[in-house]
Amino acid sequence: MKQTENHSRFIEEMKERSGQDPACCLQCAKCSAACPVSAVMDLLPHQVIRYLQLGFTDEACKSKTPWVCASCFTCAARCPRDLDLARMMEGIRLVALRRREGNRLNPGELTPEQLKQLPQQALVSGFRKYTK
Amino acid sequence: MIKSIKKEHLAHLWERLASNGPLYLPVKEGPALLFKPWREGAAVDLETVSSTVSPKEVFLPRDEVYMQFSRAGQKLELHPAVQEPAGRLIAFGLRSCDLRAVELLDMVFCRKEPVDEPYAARRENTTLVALACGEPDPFCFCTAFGVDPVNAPGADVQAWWNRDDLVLEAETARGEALFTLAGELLAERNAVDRPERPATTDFSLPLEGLPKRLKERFDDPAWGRLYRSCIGCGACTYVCPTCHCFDVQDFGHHARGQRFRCWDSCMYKEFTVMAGGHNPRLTRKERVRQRFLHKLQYFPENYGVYACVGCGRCLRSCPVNLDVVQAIRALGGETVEQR
Amino acid sequence: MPRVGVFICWCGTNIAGTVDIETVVETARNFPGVVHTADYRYLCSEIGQDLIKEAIKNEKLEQVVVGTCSPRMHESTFRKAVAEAGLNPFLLEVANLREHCSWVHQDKTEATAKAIALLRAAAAKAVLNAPLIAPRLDVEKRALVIGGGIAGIQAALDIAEAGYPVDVVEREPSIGGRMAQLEKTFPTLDCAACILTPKMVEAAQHPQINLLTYSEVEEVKGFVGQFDVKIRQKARAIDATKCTGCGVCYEKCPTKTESEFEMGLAKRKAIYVPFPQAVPNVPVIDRDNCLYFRKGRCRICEKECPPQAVYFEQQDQILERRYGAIVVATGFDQLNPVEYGEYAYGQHPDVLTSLEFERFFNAAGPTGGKVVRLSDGKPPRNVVFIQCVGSRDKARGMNYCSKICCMFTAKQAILLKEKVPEARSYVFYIDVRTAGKGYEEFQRRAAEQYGVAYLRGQVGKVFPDGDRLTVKGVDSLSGKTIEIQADMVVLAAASVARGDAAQVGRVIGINSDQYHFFNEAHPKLKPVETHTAGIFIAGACQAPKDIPDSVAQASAAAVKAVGLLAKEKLQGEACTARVDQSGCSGCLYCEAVCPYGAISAVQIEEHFRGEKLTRIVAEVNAALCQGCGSCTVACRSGSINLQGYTNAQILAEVDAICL
Amino acid sequence: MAENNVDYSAKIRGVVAQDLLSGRIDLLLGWEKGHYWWQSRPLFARDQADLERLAWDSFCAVNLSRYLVDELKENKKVGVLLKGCDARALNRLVQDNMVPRERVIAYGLPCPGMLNYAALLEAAAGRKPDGIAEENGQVTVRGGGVELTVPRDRVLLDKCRHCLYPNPVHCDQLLLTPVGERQAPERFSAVQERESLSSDARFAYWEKQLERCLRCYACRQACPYCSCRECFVEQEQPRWLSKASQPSENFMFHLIRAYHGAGRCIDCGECQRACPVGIPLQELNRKLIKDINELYGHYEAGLDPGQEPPLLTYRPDDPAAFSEK
Amino acid sequence: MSLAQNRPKTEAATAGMEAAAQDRAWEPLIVAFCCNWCSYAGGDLAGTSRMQYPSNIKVIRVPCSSRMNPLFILRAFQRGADGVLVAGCHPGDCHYSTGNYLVRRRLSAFKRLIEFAGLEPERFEVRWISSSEGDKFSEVMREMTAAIKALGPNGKLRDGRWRKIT
Repeated sequence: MKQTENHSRFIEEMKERSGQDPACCLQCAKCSAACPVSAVMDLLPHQVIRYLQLGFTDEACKSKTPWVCASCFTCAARCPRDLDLARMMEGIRLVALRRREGNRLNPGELTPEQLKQLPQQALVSGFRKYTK
Repeated sequence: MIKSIKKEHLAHLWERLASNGPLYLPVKEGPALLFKPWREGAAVDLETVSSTVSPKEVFLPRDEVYMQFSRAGQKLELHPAVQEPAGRLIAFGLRSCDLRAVELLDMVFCRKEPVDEPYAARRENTTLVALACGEPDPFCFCTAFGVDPVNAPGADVQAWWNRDDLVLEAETARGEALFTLAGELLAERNAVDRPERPATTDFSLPLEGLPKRLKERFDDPAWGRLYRSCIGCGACTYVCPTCHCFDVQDFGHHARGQRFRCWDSCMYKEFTVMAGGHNPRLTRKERVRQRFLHKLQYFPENYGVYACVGCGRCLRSCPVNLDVVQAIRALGGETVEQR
Repeated sequence: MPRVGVFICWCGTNIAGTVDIETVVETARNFPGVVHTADYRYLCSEIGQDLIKEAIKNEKLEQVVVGTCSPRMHESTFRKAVAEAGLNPFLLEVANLREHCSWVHQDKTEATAKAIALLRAAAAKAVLNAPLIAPRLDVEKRALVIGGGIAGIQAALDIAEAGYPVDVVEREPSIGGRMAQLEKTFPTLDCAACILTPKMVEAAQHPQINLLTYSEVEEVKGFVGQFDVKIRQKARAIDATKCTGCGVCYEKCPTKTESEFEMGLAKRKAIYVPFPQAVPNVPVIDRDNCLYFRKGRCRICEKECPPQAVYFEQQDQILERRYGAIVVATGFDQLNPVEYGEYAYGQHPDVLTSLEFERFFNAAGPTGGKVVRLSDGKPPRNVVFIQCVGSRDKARGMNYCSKICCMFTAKQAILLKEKVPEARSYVFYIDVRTAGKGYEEFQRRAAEQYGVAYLRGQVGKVFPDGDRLTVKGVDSLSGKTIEIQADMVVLAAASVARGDAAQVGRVIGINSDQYHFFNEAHPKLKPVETHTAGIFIAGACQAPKDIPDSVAQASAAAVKAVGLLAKEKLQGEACTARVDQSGCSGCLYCEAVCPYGAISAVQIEEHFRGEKLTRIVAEVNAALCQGCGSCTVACRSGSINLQGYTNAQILAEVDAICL
Repeated sequence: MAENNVDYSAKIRGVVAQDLLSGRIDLLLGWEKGHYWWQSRPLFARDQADLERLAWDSFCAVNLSRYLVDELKENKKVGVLLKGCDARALNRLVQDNMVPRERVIAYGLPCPGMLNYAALLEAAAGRKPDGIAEENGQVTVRGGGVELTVPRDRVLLDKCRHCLYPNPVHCDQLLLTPVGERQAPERFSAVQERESLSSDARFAYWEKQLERCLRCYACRQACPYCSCRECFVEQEQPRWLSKASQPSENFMFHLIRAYHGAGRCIDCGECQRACPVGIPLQELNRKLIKDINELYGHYEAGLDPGQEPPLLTYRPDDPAAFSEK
Repeated sequence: MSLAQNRPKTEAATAGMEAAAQDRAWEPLIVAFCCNWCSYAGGDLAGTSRMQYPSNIKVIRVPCSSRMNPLFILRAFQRGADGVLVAGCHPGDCHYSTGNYLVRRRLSAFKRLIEFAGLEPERFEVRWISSSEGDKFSEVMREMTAAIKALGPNGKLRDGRWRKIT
């Protein structure tokens, strides 16, 4: 694992988008303890932040965690340092999306069935979350 | 020599006259009419009879520097004040009462030794243009003091209105010099009769033998009634054309500074406070009495003429309507007013 | 013009390095009044001071100006020197050529120019200096200690031992404070009562100590050496002189209510002593719960009391006393974690704060010393301790570390193991902080010998699960989420300032920080002093503290107080306000703004037209005046002036600087 | 005033005569006519004959309460006629310990606002008015055989235009019936107008206004809050400022004079009325009233002598007009 | 300078401008009144920590910011100060417990008054600087000097005679 040379630019951009600074995190992991979807994460939320603190931005982006984050804000509510992790994850997603071309989700990939079953809202938020 | 100029051309005349030295004339400043050096766009007002503040400041500025001093270590050094040379002055539009007042000031400052240099210098360099009064102000009572509203002795130029013409008659060489300066702006004109002498308010003041009566009544209880309404401001003395008291003060700091004189008023309790705090004129009673007696008794005794010219400025300006007329009536009559 | 001497200090190269001393001296020579100038390498040195003294004698100087370091540094030094040369010490002015000039500017010409300006201002002020004499103030040789916890008791004992009478004001019916609630103390595990009780008794019996329990301070006026304090002694409804402490009254009392001492985990009577070892051992009738006070009937205690000590008509007493010094030791509270819903505190009987849990170990406690679940009375198998509940919680504006939690948690985990050998403890922590003699060893013992499981992580949720509690947490080191079936959850709730600390601070006249802990005068050099001279602070009212720190600080505060009381007289403020009665119109606006009540109205007589008239003018009590000068601005006529900083002097400084 | 042909002067005379003659008061402060019908001057009445001259009309602008300070040196008990503003002036003086209230009998005169001769002249359109008649809010100016009627508000003194309390407060006896409350006038309009200017424009404005100050101190002498025995202006040690008529000295005088009225000025406008050269001094006073009300809560000086003036007190959470960061 | 040119050509104003014109490298004069217990001490700390700031600021020591008579401030402007700063303890920390609370009211009213008279707001400032804020002390000094430099010399409220005698 090594720091990507432009990791600081990544983090600056993420900070700007989310208004959250990973440096404030104490690594108390209360977020992870509270997270309802931690089970399906490969990294626990506090670990993602840890990677950012250390500048391992690639790991942070490669991780599933930012993408499975449901933005339920439990972490934000629990965090003793007043950090809003949900925003931070959003920040990571946005930066990541703008960095690597192509969206993580394009309409073509969706089968008509899926389109039928999925509620409008889910689609809208899905595209907002996974596309530029 | 008589010349005249149309009302509408006066602006040009002001510009010309102001070209070689300050031209003082009555200018509207807010609600007040003041004698000010003419400046482009000044609201000159030759209609209103008497200015709020008298033109005395042309010769007796509100403050002027005497000398400078500096101190280094334990030694103190005095230097003459850097006096800006008193250039030619023109005072335009003084009324007969103002002219009489100037004469009174002359008596004090330069008719006899010691002569007050700064005053004398300004006076020497000033051309006086008197303006005859038309409709008098309700406050005017100059005639009571023998002032002729349309004829001002001592003026270098006597001016008066003839419908829309301002007619000027040079009385002295200085006056003629002014005509020369004005040049083509003034039109030749044959003699024109001076305007009628208007009737000013006649307060029927018992001026005959007044000083003598007042002298006897120095301790009269009437003073104790008269002064009460006075609030002790200096408005009357500062608008008055004949009041001429001044104070000497220092400006600066302990290392360097200047000594100057500035208007002062016998109405202020500080006027007579002595080093050590004693004040011979303890209350407003003594101060009010002093002011009126100075005008109506002491000055006549010293100079043989009243130091009031009936301009009515104090009647207009006193915030509580206490004035010289009231004083003369209360204490000057055959008998003292009992109220 | 007085004869002025100007002396410039090089301060080695500190001043001379950036300020051209020669130019400064040359210029100073021509300042008004100056008859003598000199400069020296170290003016504050013996030789430097002699330089000044000699000049005063030889040159007959009447005013002295020194250009040196900050007046806050050496003004007193030079005042002394000037005084030794026979001048009044206040005929000295200091120009700050170091801190305010040479140290903050590099350009030599600029620094020199500024030095000259500052010196000119000082000289301009100096020529207007007048001799001043500081009033000498009496010291009331008695101290007041507010708070009867371990810190208060220690401070009182130390002051008393030094031979000065002390009054201790305690809000509760008994002294003892928080420590009395504890079972054992870390890191030695000796019993709190065993070490506290003797001190309580000692305090009670000490001839110099006067305990005012069940009392509160209502007002503090005056100033160092002479604080006038109003103390309300709440009515116990017991005649303490008769009471023998036999305890019949509370045996017989029919009314029960929650015991504060037991953190509401047990009941007490309406007439009660908070705990068995209470000092004084005199009951109190709690009027909110007493049948007689509520309904007007009962009076059983009165009937039963052998010495007839019950006295329902007793009223609050207001005691007014003067003290020379005050020690504030009002202690702390433990945060009520009810707002942390995720921990289920208040929702489940087996979720406790550590202070509540502490009572479980006490033989006289709610469970008679047995550690059992309140829910079913069974001993716990799994106990989860959660650290930093409220502490380090930026989100709730509590950024600080409560300092003692790591240690008392380790202690409780150990005690638990001793009481319930089969029990297992889990501690969720963010960091373990054990700075202190024997502390780290103690904590390690808990982990290594007592098998306490330390998990670096926080708990996200505690929820009831059958008759147990599920604790959902994380071990951040392994990156694993962890679920524990717990029987009890103990919350290390933050130590917080007393709920009314800010208000109390206002009454006493000391200020507090954003968490309402009282402020020390200087974080390093004046840890027990406050900004108000003569008032000192000790214990957890200043910041979270363990017992040793509180005791140490208490003794420190005591020494400060004793040092003050030992003084024959106190030097008052010399630069005080003064009224020119001739100009004073008696509007007394000055009185309204004076923070010290130093200004009062007096009637003077004067003659007017031969008659005697009386009128009101202001008068300054120089002993009370501290010289802030607020009055001089409230006075429109400038009739009240501040000596040493007169209107004329400040104007002279302004003029000089603007030259 | 002789509105609706009721001689109020006689009414007032009747009441105060009893007190004066019965010795309840040694002196009555009232008004009498001056040289002209548009002039009134203070009356110091000691007996019936004096009282005959007492005249209450639309020109009794002079505030009488300030005279109490001196008159109480020579009299045990003084009665004084007070308009709305004068009554608050009395409270001001009482609050400043200049006047022992118990030695004053305050007779309140509800005041419809006093008239301005200059304004009447304008209304008379060039003719010299030789008298007026008033009837329900209208003023009829007689002059040169012609009569012109104008609404009263148009010919009021400046000081009366924005009067909030025409009815006297805290009087011992209210003579005449209270006048109706006037609709809240925008007394700060002039101030706001000035505030909207640029700094330089404001400075130019004030420099022009203050340039003509004579330093006669009429403003100070007429003012109920300028109650000092010794004004900073005249102090020798230190010399705060000199009598020299310098722009900066004039600024110094007027700014500090206004500042000394901060939280104390009752906004009676006597300063402006007394000024012989018509400097808009009330603007400075009102600026302070406005700001202090905005920053530290509404306060009306002279209404309640018990209330602490705003600059003598504080709240820990006060706002500031400067950055507190 | 440009600002100075826009100013009304009053006697006082021009005085300031000429002064500036004569001396190309015009430097503003700023008088700072610091309370002895907090701000002056803050200045000392700035010194001991060698925090550099412009030498334009000259400090006058007063016991408490509540000693600040507005007359002192006007006097400074009369005598040619281009800016005036009053600094005191933070509210609540006043050595005399309530002084700066009163100052906040007094000087807020006064600041608005002189701004009403035409003075630029930047020219008169009040700041709370504690004895531990050496950094803030120097920062304020830098800021204020910069702000006044941007404004140019002050002629307003200035006494024309002062330059003549000095």
